Amino acid sequence: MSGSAAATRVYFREAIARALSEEMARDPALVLFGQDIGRFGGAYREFTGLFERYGAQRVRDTPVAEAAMIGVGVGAAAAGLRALVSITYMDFLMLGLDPLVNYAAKARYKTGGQLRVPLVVKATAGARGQGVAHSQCIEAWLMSVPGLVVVAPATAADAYGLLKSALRHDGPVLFVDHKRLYPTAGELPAEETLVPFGRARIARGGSDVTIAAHAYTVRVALAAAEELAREGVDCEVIDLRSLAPLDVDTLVMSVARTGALVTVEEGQATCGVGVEVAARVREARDGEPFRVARVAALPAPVSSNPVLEAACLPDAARVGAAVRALLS
Amino acid sequence: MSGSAAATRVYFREAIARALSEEMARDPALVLFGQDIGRFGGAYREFTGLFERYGAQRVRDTPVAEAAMIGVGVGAAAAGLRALVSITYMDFLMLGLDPLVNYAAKARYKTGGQLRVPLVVKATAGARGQGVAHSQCIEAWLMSVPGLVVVAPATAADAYGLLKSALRHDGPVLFVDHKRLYPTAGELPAEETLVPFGRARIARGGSDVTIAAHAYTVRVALAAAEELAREGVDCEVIDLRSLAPLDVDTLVMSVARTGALVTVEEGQATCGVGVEVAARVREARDGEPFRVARVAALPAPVSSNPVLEAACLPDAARVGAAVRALLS
Amino acid sequence: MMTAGALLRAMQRIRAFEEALAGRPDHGFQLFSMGQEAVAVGVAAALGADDQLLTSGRSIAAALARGVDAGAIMAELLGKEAGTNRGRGGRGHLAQPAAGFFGAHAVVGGNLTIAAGVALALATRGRGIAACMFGDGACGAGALHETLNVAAVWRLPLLLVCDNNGYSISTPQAMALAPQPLAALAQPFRIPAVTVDGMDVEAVREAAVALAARIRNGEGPAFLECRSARFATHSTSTRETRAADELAADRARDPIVAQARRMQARGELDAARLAAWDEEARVAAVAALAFADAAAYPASGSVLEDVQ
Amino acid sequence: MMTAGALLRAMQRIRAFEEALAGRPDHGFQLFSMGQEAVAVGVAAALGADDQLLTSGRSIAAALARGVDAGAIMAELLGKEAGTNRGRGGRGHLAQPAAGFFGAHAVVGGNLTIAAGVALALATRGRGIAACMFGDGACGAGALHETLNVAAVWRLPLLLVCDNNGYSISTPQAMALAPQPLAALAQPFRIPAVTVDGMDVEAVREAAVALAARIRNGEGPAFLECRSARFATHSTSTRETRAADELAADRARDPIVAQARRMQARGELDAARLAAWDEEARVAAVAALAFADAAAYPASGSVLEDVQ
Ligand SMILES: Cc1ncc(C[n+]2csc(CCOP(=O)(O)OP(=O)(O)O)c2C)c(N)n1
Ligand SMILES: Cc1ncc(C[n+]2csc(CCOP(=O)(O)OP(=O)(O)O)c2C)c(N)n1
Ligand SMILES: [Mg+2]
Ligand SMILES: [Mg+2]
Repeated sequence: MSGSAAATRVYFREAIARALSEEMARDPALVLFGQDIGRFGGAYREFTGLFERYGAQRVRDTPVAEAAMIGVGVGAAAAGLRALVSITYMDFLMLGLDPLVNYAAKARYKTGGQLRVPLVVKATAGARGQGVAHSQCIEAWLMSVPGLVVVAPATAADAYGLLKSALRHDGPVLFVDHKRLYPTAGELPAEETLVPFGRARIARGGSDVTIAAHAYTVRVALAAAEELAREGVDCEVIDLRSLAPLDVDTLVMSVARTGALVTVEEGQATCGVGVEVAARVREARDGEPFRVARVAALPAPVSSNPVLEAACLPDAARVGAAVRALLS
Repeated sequence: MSGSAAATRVYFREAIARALSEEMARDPALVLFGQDIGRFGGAYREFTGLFERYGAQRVRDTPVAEAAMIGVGVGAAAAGLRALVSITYMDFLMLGLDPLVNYAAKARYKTGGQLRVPLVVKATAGARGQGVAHSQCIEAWLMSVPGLVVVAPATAADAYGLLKSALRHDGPVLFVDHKRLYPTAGELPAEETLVPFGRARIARGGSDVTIAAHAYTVRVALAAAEELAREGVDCEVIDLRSLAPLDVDTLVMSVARTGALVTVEEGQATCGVGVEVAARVREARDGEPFRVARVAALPAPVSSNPVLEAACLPDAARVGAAVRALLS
Repeated sequence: MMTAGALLRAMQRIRAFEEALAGRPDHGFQLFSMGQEAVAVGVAAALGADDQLLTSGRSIAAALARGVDAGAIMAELLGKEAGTNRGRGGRGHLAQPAAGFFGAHAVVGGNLTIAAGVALALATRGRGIAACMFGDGACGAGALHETLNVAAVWRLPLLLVCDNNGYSISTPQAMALAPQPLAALAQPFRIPAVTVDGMDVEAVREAAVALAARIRNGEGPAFLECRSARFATHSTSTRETRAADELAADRARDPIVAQARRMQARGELDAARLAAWDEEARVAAVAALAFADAAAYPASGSVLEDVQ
Repeated sequence: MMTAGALLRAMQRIRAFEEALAGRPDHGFQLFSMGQEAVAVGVAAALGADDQLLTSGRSIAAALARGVDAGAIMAELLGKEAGTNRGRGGRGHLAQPAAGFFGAHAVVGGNLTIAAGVALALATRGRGIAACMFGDGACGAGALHETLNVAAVWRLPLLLVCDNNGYSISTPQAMALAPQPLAALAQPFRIPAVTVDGMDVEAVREAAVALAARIRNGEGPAFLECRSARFATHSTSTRETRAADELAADRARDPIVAQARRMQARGELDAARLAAWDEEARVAAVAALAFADAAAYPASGSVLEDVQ
């Protein structure tokens, strides 16, 4: 990926910190909540500098109380502020689903439009040697909740652009940032570039098969595409970016050309992102057939054990095998 | 559905109370936890008589604390008892997902087989005029969790047979009982009949289209089938009963005959039960095409408002329309 | 400062409203506040235009006490478009933030952390406090602990009001909750806490006013426990479990009768005036019901409005 | 009753074990207990064969103190099949229920309600108590409130031990938690609570023994707060945020040095014996590491074993 001359190369965490800082400057009503996001700067250093610049009133270190973190964020947002709540591990989003799903996602509807909840819940997903309770990807659960927007960037530019869109949206948004993306770097356009919801990104053009992925698995898909290219298989890799709403048009146009779709995700295949993506494409093509395969984590908890974690997660080899099997 | 002469006709709640009572007599280690399940007999009177027969030590009224209710049930089960935890509204299962998903579903795996969690979480799902926070169906979320069994009966006999199987299973089980089934009655075989996990039920034989449903929507599907029969459309209605594991064989055999599948559920279509069912059938038929449609709740919160609740939920008319559209 | 008469009349209006609604079982079940009017009225008397009130699902008394239009509430409870929430919320979710009634939420304990957030927003704006009413049942929920802690650490302008009617559906407080009194729950967090007779509207009003003053003064959150009694069943579709004599003893403590007697003893009220106020309340309730009955249901085609 | 020397040696073994592991950064991060050994050892000294101990993710000291085999623990931490959990749990999930160590759980506060359930199972069986160690950070979680309440209402044989090292990662206790001391959290539930110096192994042992006796006596749950200090960073991959002088002051309170000094002052220990015990502990740690290094990783093909 080569950006314009003016573009700057930044780490994923820097893209997030920059988006947060710029939006806090732009909107004095924006308040951040999270564990160790103050002086410490966040578990992934993605909050670096914000506490020093905006102070303890707007960059709030919280107790280890995910239900209250999200509930307070929801209440504050509904009452006139704008809130971002950082959940260090998506596994612990489970502790705060009641205020997010039972209140925030329904507040506008149940009050007949009287309330809006401009809230962003930033939840860090994925496995990186941290074990069964620090590795889960449950974004598919939230995709199914009416009233919620769900986005999951794979690049620094999209992290920046989608977080900005989320921080200007007037409803609740789940922003999924994958652990393994933090050490990655990417180009950020010199000029502020927001990324709209519901718009996928073609990460790699190709003609033989469409691979749909999101967050870290976009990199897995691209690695597989490189291998397959050497075998003469030309993969189109689509970075979904926005899971709810989904950009069905981009997927449909790609599958119209390739006739084959492989979905890749780090979460479970069952009732996952991929199966929904394939169904939306099928519904949009009303019945016109195409080949489909899904690649996801194996149906087991994700152990911190290096051997078992690797065995459980989707990797380029499994994606490659799925593509070969589909095209053979 | 006409049962054997010896069969008795019982209400759904009676089938549950009978299964509980018999299993408590059979296994002295079985303890029940729930809000108002003691003298009061449970919100749906499905615990009637158990407190009087088994006492306060084994039929435990709990505070309104879903996280502790499930956590205590999990710990008790892992330490040698067998527990059933009653969650009066599946919406509040969200408050107890951490102990259920992060501990119970992973305990056996993460301890290398040292611990087992013989726990049943009974969660009452579905809408019946109770509003946005008392109507949700989130069984699809739990279907995706490795280590969990998920069952959802549609009849009194299956409620009895599946609950008994769940109460003898050595791992965690989510037992979904739908509110609207409580006023219904059905036949219970005279002899104790357990229903195994992973076995669907053909609720109505047919040759033109396969309708897959679970819990209350089985009745919706059957009603639609009656209407369609008058139009000469012969529907096969499959009651999934067990969502995890899924009985793919029965579905595949049916679709092999009908060539068309309509899935019906009261939860959301996105990342729901139906989209997974269709994908499993497709994967089992490797690519051999068939027509598919899904019917589910509209993407909105379910209001207690009679007009809006009815507009949101799938009904026989919408199922019928989906079948007609698919076959036309 | 509301007069003794204003407090009484507010309670009479609530009672009459619920009695009118109770006569109409044709709209699904309802969650009545009968017997608990003094808590809602006493707390509302301590709140001003800049303040916000949040409640549990048992919210008719609180919404009326906060000044939300009776017709709009009745319409909401009957599922009409003219309701406070356009008929979308219904029983358990009444709301009118513009009137200072941020709203009810039917998840037990579910409004506690939300209220802390509302308090934070008000503190940031620099005006107003948030009050959150919840039942004894909510005191078993972890949300109360997390709310007490963040409210104390951040010194939020939050008045936590436990409307303790002694039961969570059929479960008596003592069977489900160890703390005695429930106000003791605030102590570890060094949050000032008071327990008052929730059947005495003036006692509730005085305690609420005093605690609200501290909160407005920047001293952080406060906790008010009001010992009340529910006269009706948990909901109109729930079976009664309490003994007749217990119910009779509760009804003998009727907060409306008590306030009327007190005023009469103080020579502030005569039988004729009392009867007139009763009639006024009854007429207002009938009017609210008529308004609601005349109003239209939402169009089924509007089911996808205001989702996102 | 463990002797003073036994307590000291248990702490020495833990310290040596962690130092040996610390020398090997090639296996991902670890959560060390250095500085907090006295809490684990003192609490374990109050537990018997019928009891079960549960902990937070910071669990090496507790597992060793409970008598779980050092080689099996080391193997688990290095992801080997010979580990307590067959290498599946790893850091944060050490467990050996058969040895009375029900296990660690890496969700902050996540083991509290589980421990209450374990206590209920033990009470039903009629033998043993459950003890649950958790950090100050867990005191902000609603799970503690719900656990305190059900444990009190059901009089569960549960010893809640707050290993208060003053920090949740970088967050000082006072910034996140209003209660002072944290033991005050037990008071509303009328649960006996004690706060002791967590750097004094004999003080922890005495308090734990006394509270455990009450629990065994059927008097219900108890709460023990131990004020400790973490010598290392939160995890081996977390940056340090504490000032050097604060850390120096903490290290000056080393529970192992303190216990050795106390025994020497009491004439129970001489330098030679102390050195011998140190060497013994070091040798045992090296042996554990050698065992773990020699052990095999699980086969990747076993990834779907023990799921259901
Ligand atoms: C989290 C949750 N669990 C269970 C319920 C079901 N429920 C509705 S009202 C109620 C009783 C609440 O009792 P209390 O808080 O004392 O309020 P009261 O009904 O006495 O006013 C329960 C358990 C719920 N609404 N929310
Ligand atoms: C529910 C939850 N939220 C956040 C985390 C991330 N986390 C891991 S350890 C830790 C600090 C816990 O502090 P404390 O309870 O005092 O234990 P200590 O690390 O000091 O031993 C946090 C926040 C977690 N594991 N679980
Ligand atoms: Mg109550
Ligand atoms: Mg700590």
